[in-house]
Amino acid sequence: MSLEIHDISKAFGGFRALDGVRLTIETGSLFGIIGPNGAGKSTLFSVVSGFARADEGQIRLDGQSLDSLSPPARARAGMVRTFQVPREFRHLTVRENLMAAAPKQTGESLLGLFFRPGRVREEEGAIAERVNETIRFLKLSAVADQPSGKLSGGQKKLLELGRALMVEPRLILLDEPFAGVNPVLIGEIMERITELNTRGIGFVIIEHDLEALTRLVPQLAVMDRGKVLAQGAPQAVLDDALVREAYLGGVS
Amino acid sequence: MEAYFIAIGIIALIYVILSLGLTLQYGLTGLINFGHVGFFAIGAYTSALLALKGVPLVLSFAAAAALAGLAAWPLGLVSLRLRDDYFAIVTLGFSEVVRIVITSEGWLTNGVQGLPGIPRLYEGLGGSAAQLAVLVTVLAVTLVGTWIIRRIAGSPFGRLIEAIRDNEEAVQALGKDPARFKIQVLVVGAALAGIAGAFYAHYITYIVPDQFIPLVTFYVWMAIIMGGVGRVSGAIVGTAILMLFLEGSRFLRDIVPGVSEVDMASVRIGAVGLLLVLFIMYRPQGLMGDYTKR
Amino acid sequence: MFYAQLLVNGLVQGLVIGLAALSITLVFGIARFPNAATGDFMTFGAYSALSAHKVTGSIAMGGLAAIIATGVISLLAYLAVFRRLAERSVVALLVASIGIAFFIRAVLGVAFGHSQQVFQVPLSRPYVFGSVRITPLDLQLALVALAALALVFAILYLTPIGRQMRAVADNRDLARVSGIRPDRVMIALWLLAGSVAGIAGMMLGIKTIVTPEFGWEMLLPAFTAGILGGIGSPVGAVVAGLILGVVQEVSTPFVGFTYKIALAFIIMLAVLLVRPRGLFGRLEGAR
Amino acid sequence: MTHTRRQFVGTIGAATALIGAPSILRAQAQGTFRIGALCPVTGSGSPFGSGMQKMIIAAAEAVNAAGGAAGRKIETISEDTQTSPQAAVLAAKKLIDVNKVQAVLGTWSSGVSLAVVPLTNDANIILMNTSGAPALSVPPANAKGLSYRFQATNDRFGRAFAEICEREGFRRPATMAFNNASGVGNTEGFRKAWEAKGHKVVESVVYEPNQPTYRSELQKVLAANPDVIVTGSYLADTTIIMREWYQSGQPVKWVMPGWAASPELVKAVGPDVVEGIISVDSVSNENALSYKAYDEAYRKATGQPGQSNVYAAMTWDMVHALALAIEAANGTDMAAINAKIREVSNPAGQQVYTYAEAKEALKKGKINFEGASSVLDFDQYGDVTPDFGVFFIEGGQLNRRYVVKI
Repeated sequence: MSLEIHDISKAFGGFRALDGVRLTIETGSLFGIIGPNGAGKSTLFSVVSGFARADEGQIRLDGQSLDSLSPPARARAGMVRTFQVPREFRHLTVRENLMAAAPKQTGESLLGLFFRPGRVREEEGAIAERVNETIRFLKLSAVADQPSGKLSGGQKKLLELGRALMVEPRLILLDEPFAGVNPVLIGEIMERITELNTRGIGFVIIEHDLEALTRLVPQLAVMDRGKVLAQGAPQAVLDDALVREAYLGGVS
Repeated sequence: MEAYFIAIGIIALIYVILSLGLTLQYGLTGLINFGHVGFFAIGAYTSALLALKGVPLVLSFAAAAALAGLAAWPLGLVSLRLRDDYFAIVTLGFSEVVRIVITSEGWLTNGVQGLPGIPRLYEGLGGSAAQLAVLVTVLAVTLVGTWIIRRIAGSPFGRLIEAIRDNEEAVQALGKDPARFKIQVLVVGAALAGIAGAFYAHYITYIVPDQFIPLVTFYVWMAIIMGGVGRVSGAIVGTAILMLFLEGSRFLRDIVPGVSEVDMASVRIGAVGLLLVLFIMYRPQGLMGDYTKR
Repeated sequence: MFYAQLLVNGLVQGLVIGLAALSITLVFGIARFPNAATGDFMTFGAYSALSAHKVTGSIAMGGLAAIIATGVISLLAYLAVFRRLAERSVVALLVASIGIAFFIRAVLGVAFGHSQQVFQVPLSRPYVFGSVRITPLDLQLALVALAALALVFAILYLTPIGRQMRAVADNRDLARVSGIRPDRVMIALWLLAGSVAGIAGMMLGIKTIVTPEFGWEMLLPAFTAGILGGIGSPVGAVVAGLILGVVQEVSTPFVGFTYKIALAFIIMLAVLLVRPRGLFGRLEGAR
Repeated sequence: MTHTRRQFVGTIGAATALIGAPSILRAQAQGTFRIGALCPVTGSGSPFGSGMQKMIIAAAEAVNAAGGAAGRKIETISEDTQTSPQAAVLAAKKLIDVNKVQAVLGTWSSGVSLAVVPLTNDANIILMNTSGAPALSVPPANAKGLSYRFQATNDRFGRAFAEICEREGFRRPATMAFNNASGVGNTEGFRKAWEAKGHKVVESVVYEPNQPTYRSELQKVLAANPDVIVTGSYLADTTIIMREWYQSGQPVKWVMPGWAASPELVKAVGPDVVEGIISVDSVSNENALSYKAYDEAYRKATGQPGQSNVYAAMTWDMVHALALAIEAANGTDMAAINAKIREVSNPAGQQVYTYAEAKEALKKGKINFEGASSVLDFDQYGDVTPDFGVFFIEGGQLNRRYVVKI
């Protein structure tokens, strides 16, 4: 069971953002991707989650081809992404943000809303229950009924994680979960991720913060200029000469 | 005196129905629909033409809502591929195309000659009783419309369209297709506009393409901006202010002599413009507050 | 030959639309909203030119008056309203510009009345090439449009402020970080956009008649051309104006004189669906 | 929030006071007859609307100066239709219900008249309009016979055009019409009448308002090589078309309605361009005393010649016909007044031209009021049946050559 990224290429104008990227990631694992700015990490996420179309290559999740699927369909297939800059629904409260993310709601169809009000009410109760759980789990209780636009950067990252969880995915793609987050909260987020992973949810994490990432993931890949340079256990990867050249700016 | 107020009430309520649709589309979903008058026109002509052929008014109203809603469907598909501001211009263009088609297809719509003698509602009652009955009917429809919009706003559906307004890509990332919601929202808003159009046609009894110009759309926008975007109460209060303003200026001239009728028209449009600018600058949330402060 | 003449007619119509679209595309590209007051800026320019022409009897003076007065009005609109709304949504700016449009129209209505006014310029017979007729006014219009375009280009590409304007158009945040003072850029932009609208209004006024409403009526075609050409692309605006004008006129034998107006929107929609950034637009980053 | 609500309630209160006030100020005074001057002061009718309104007021003053009608003064309340049916309906409701007018005068476009006539019918009061649409003549619009039309119908205009073309020996007419009810109505009326004479129209073009150029439209018409172009046009579009036609250099004659081929047109494009245009007007009465009185009043009110606004002459006549009917009925009973309108306007009877004169003559016997806009005779539908003056523009002047009777 894995996410297979097969020879993906993507160019913007003349610039090759992704150049034959090939990765296989176990669905239930914790996997990191590092690389300097412009290495193509976020572009890779966009292509994998369907927000950008690859010029070449295929993507499969647990054997199912995702290539013809729209972004929402890919999310429904069990793989949810977050964004580098948090995209909270800023006029909705934290609670509403989370409730909006719950899948398969009868009340999200106008027919269901007006013709099956009983069922809608029932579902809302169940969703509210799950949302409460998620809020407790993420320790967001204090801000649960605040408009999410007013949260701090770290809280927004947690909220995005929470929203992703509400979709009940097998795999979550986290785009720089620690960027701009204060160190205390970083520890918090890492704990949550580890705990979720033990429950069987896989994570692919893009991160700039090398140190934090090496503490968190047992496996990582290094990208530079649209290519995967190396892949493996953190220490082994960091020792790779190519990686040191590219990523650490040739400090030897 | 009261007949005049009933007349104002009917026209005002027709505008409320229009602004309810826009509240759903723009206030809640963030769709900048600048072509509202197009659906209004489709509703007006559908109901008028059917009624003139002898179709019972209940059916002609239903057809007006259905056809206007149906016309919104393709726009919903287009909306997914366009930036917000482009969508605004495209919808504006759509309403002009509707007007041009009505103008040109004279075999159906009688073109620029317009459709005279559209049957009135409750013709049998006669006189002021009929007027009152019309008012009550429009009021009832407005209340139902208000209830529907409120119900939508407070539902999982409403939550999701607000999420779309705040960030469409995030909604996609959560496995939900914004297209489906946007289309439904456009269709519901357009159907409401279609019903408003039907009321308009059967009240004025004569319709002609140049009644359906973009100015009507702008009036509705003014109403929701003055009232407070995204709030049902805002739509109602904003429309009330707009009517008070447009009609009140008649009396202003009765009281304050010396302003010529020509200048009055300029003064009226100038004041509308000034009011709009002032609202946008100093009270962007409108009188009733906007969605950020519910 | 019939079509050659229609082509010329379309080009003339397109130049008028293109000039108005030029003003729209500058604002849309740099201040990032569709300025619905552009039409009434044009009206303002036409009345300014008309007044100056009446007093001095010179069309050149009229043009100068249109450029200066409309530039100033446009700048005032920015300073009084748009500047304070810079951080607000597109809709807020759009609606405010509609408000300003109404206000200008009202003031012009009170000041000049509602009767039509015309530029008293002598009519001259056309030049005849084969069976195609081109009037001196057409050529003047073309020259003015080209001059305006050249001027806009010179300002955008040869002056420091123009480079800054382009930088702001590309990426406002980046421009700010690199030390560009957005206020100066915006002042230059609004002066320029107003002047272009003013001269467009005068040319339209000379071709047709002037009433307080006449500029507003040009707004929709001009928006269409601006979007079709690609927002922020001066060449795109003028070329799109020409394309719209030509397509509309050359199509009239087939679709008639009413549907030709609808045709403009349909072309715009079709182009947007295939090429969302317009004909000459740059690739825009993710929103 | 509560603060805002309070403010808002305050606004409502103030506005209610505002709306309530005039009804108190305007409590029905004894001895007046109220009329509503409902004219297109703004919108597409604005070139005519304010002049029309001023002439209603001026005519009412003339009536009052002569001692009023049936012992009552005429009181005028003005409203703007904005040339929009919706605004007109509300304005008419206000006139009828708040100001309690007993007649509405001066609606201009057919759209407005058709929207207002159900209201005046409901209130059992008279509507006098200057619209061209045929639908106004018959039920449901004129079911009660309370509606009077002071403008020749589009069909009549068309027939006049056809008569003129025949008389002038034109063989190959083409038409150009502004795309609205009246513009198209005129040229379609012409086509019907012309084809009834066994001829053909070589080309017809309908054009849209507010275009920057009409060259392609002109090109299409001229390509058919017509010897005359008959238009259903207005001043603004005609101005543009005339310039572009002149620059095309192709010779052709023009027959136009008088409101388009007016002194303003001459002023706008210069006498060279419009030389030889045939301008057709239902104002055939400019030698009548009533026209002189109107022209004087119009010049006084607007500084323009009366000829520049045919509709103002019509509204002038409206007040006269109505006031004379009131005088003849000797009271304000609407049915009685309505019955007298034709009686005071149509032959036979002593021909009279001013209100004072007519009032005197009425004491002696039957009168026939001859208006400023036409001889003012109404047919069974309440439509005037004017003769048409045929003017040729020569050296910048409109000279009447002859009169066409339909």
